[in-house]
Amino acid sequence: MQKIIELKNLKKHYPVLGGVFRRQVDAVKALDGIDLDIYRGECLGLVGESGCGKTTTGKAIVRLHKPTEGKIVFYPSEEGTTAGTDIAKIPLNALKQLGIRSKLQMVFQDPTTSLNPRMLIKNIIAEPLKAQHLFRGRALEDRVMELLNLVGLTKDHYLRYPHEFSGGQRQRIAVARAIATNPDFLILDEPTSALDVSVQAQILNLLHGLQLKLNLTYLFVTHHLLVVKYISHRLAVMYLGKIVEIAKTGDIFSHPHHPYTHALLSGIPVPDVEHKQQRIVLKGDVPSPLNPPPACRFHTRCPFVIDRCKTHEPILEDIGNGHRVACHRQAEVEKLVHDRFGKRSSDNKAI
Amino acid sequence: MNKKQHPRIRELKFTLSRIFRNPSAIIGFSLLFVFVTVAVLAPYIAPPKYAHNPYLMPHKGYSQTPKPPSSKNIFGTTSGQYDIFYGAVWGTRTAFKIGMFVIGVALIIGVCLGIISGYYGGIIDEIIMRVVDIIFAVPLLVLTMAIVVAFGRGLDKVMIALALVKWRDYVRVMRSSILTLRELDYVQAARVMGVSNFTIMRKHILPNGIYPVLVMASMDIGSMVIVAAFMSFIGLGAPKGYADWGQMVALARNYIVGPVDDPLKYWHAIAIPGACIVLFVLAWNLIGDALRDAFDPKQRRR
Amino acid sequence: MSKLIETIDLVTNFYTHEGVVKALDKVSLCVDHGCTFGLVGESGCGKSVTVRSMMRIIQEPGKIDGGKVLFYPGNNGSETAIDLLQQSEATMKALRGDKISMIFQEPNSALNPIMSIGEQVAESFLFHRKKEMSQQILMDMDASISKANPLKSILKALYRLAATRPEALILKLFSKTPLLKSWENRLHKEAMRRAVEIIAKLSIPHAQDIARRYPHNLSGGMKQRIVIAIALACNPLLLIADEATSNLDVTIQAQILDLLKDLKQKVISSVLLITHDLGIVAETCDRVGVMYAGNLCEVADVKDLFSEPRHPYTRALLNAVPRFAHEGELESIEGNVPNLVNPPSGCRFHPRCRDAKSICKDAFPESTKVGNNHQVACFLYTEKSREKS
Amino acid sequence: MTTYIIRRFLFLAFVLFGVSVLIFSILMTFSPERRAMAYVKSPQQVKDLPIIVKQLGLDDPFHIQYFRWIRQVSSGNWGYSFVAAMPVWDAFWYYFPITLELNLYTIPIIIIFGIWLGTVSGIHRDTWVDHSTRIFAIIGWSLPTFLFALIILMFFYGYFNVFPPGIIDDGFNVWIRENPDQFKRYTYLYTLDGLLNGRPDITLDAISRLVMPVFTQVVVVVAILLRVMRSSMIEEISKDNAITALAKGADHHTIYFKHARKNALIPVVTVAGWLAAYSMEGSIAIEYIFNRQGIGWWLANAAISLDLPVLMGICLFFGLVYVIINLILDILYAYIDPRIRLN
Repeated sequence: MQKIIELKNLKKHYPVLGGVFRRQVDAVKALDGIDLDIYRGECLGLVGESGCGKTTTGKAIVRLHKPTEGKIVFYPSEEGTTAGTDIAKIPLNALKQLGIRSKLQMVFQDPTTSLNPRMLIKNIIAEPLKAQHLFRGRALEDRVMELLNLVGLTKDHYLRYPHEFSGGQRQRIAVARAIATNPDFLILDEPTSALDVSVQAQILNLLHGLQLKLNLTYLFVTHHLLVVKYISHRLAVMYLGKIVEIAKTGDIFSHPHHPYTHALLSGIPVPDVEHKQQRIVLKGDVPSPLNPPPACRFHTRCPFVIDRCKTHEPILEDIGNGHRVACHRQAEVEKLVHDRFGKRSSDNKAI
Repeated sequence: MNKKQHPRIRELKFTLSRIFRNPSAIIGFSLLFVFVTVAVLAPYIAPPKYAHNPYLMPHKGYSQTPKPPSSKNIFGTTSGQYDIFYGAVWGTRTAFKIGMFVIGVALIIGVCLGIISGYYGGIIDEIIMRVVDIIFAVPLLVLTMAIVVAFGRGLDKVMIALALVKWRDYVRVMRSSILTLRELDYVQAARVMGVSNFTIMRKHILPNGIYPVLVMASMDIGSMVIVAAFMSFIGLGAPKGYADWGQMVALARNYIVGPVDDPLKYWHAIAIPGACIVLFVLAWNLIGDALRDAFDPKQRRR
Repeated sequence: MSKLIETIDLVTNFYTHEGVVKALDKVSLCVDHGCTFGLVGESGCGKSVTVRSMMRIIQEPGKIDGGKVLFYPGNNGSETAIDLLQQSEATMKALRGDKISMIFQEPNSALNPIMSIGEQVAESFLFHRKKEMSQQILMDMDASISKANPLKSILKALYRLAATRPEALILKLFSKTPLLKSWENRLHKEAMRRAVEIIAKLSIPHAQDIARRYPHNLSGGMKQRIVIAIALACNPLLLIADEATSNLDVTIQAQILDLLKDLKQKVISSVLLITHDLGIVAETCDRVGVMYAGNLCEVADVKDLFSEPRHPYTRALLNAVPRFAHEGELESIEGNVPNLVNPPSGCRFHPRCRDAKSICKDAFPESTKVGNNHQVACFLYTEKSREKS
Repeated sequence: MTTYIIRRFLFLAFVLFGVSVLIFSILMTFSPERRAMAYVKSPQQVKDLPIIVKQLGLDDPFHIQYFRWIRQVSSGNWGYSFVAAMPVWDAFWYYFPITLELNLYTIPIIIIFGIWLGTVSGIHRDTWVDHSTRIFAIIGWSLPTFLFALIILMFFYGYFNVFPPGIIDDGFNVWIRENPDQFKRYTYLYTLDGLLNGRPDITLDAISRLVMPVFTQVVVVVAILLRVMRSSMIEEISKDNAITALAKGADHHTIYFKHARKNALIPVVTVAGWLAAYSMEGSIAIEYIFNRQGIGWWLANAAISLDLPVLMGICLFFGLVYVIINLILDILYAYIDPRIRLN
């Protein structure tokens, strides 16, 4: 498999101003050294709680944020022969001129705010095409119509304003806009969390279909593990600006190796009455990214903390089959969880 | 909903229906309509006596005592025998001139600086906003007076001075509405799509952020006319005999108290130009009030 | 089990400029003593409006236009029912926060930003426990061995009055006048003591310190605990939790759900839980009501609902929810949630229903019993429709 | 909290400095000769203008003149006022108490009345109370101060012959000037001094002449405060914490006056600074029409006769007032809002 995006030690620190003269006194470490490879044609799920830096990662890749440090390497060609370009530091104009802008697109969380309320649908979808000077005149109109059909909307919807649509339809429009320039890579920033359950499935299915049809690569950012399960091939779990575990989706669900992943999985309320398992309830709140705990960042809340966790930072280690975990006790975690909290749901396939 | 109509017309109709749901909008726009008609038809309603300068009020005689309404001067005459009716009609044009010019110039400066300051931020923002802070520290009337004194008297100087001070309000309002807009998803989406900064400002930020400024501006047209009238009243604005409501009030100032047996004898000399000012300002304030309700984002559907 | 609160054909409308939003159309549900009732549905289906109508805290431009809300405060059955919609505002005021209390979705906006946490919790006691607290203060004053002075005897008299007739005019007069209102100081102190006590009860560390803080320097989960503390201050008969965890992170949500479960066993008798998350319902509730577009579609025991959903909407919803065991594509419900200004005629779900028949368009399906404690409002299960088909 | 206050203090010092530069730039638009006129005290000196220009260095570069000017200004040398026929500094202290007295009565009335009316119409939204305050506000906002003052004067003084213009009766004025030992000017406010000297008749006369100016000012200015208070009250009432309080068992009175009002005051504090400036500005027209020799009257007359040093001095004075008021408001703000106080 070829890489399409490679993040190398990506950092994003937001300055905190203080004092009489508003100098920088501290920094919010939203991303603190992310290493991540995304392969062409896959869907990578990025999961974590609010404030863990998952959205920041997505926005850094499309350069809505300028990274503080690190590299974002983009491999443009299909064949994988050409070398990648580091887009972390290059100016935005150059990004557009190199043709990378049109290859990296994004779908935002809330379709009510991501569509300009004073623009017609046709103009909203045509905007990226105009900005990249890809089509004009009649061809532009045809392309917009084609995109509308692609996301399951019709000619009727062409001349309307966003407020005339329901949430699900608006998200379809946002997707149409994102795929307008034939991108290779889409960042989906919680595309379904503002939608109702009955509509959520529609959008997930649409996204899945589009991926196959247009050979897209997705980075699916979400806080809901179950939603991403349907669409992603691999999952990365983030905690406080770090990736703590990354593996194939099936492996994460059946054999999680990080205690935090265990807690996340067990924290999701399951819509099955027979399903009874003891929940792993983490103590306390997520620490502030302003002063993240030293060494392993999870040690303040981890039920299996040992002294080593407070002094040495675990690195993301490969434990085979592309499964990488950052935990000192990863080998014994499964047993520890079983002993303390009982049998895990993932073991019995019955439910 | 009629689908045949172009959506923009449909939207416009909807907005208008929202505005005119409010009774104050109906009163305000009717008043404004009357004033516009009077201003446009001024040469026919009150034919000018001096062709070279129609704004000069005609007067027969120099008597200081105002005269009550008669068949010759239907609103009577004010001190110096200037015809009040003529002054009231042509004063409408003066009022529009003042309001439109001052607010127009102030809006252009204020909105441009506000957008630049809010969108780019950083050092440009810092400089613009600190300048605005400084200008804010001196009240409008006082600063305008100082500038008029520096430039010399005259209505045109008053207008320029007001415009030079008034823009400060619009910068602040525009900037604060842009600061919220800038973080909105659709602006970020446009950035991801590679839309240029200029287009983002023109298509996304301006159409969505200008409404608070417009509401404010419509109310300010009235208040600018008040300030200009006061300047004319104390003698810094329009020259003597110029058709300006403030000037006409000033002419009648010494006659607010009539003779002992009839203390309200000269009421018309103050009340008529005064009523013109009040109604003109009221029209704009009612319109502004209605627009504020209509554009209130909290009341917009969905 | 005996009933605790019951709504009968509750109708609530919102009179907006765009038209009348028919938010609730004949909602009838019943919560029993000791039961956890879950009300599920998508956003805008009227869950919140239902409970707000029950507490009569619907805000402008909403109006309750019909129906009954029967409340059975006694433990022994229906003879003592009162219709909350007929009660005076004063009675409602005494009930709210005392017998029935509520937790809101957004802990950030539910707390007043400029009042300290302690003050906000203490308010509950000041509203509902004045008598009791005055008595306690009197006892404390009697017990303390300090010299009697005239000031103290006046204070005592006031507290004695407060313990018997808290609505007395003279007390109001005293409380409204500057300087004189300081007689209440002991009352405030006592309320504050109780507030700290209840905060500590909810396993919040450093309760004393937290009580002195302001909402802005607490985390979301902590704020939600405080909101729960306020709701539980007076040991209510019914706790209404309106999406109490949906804005929280998964791990914090787990903490709060655990806390609620724990409290349910120890303190609260009944819970009315509103959520859009079927998972939470499955885990915590005994009985479930499913709402769609202002209608109550189905009410059943939780096991029956998940094993044998009857209403087409419930079935579709259960299939659309992502699960652990599920493989392949998710099923979706076609179409969109209707606009309630012009809701579909008849059964409001019929435009999206796979089993829709012509009758669904014309008539409103009455709720029918389909099993033990299982009620469905759908023509698939009524006699009428069986005859026709 | 201390950093907050220090920050605000530094900022306001900067504003004051900026105002002085601004005023000086306006001053510099005049030719050096015109500016030299400010130092001329008699017609005979006019022919010596070029010498004065040289002497005072009025054609030096901007920054040198600016710092010289600042040094003069800070030592109390503000130039000479033709209108007052005395140095600007002395004239200022002569006129200032009159304006202060007017605003001392006006501002509290505006604040109390405005907050009260705003609260009431916010609570009773869309009832007749709300509609009538709305109409009152729009009319007040549309009335030019000077015109309203004239009409008031026309009716009350002209027709009913009550509430005369001026500061104090001429007879009293002459008597006070001739008997400085019997009437001590403790505060320079006639209403107070009259009481302190045991002359309630003087106080009464001063008050009767204050009624109309205060009334005019209140009607025109209160409208703004009222509307801001109303809309922020409406917003607070519909917020979730008000509903939470309702669900707790609070009655509406408690919600309005304990929960909502204090929150609603926060945005009001921000407009209050502007309001005070507006109120000072309003006193120009009022003093001019009611013939009260205060700062506003002086300014208007100075503007008419192009008395430049007065205009500059008063601009600086207003800048200072703005800065002081804002400092007070900043502290008030921190007092009301714990989010500022505790961060």
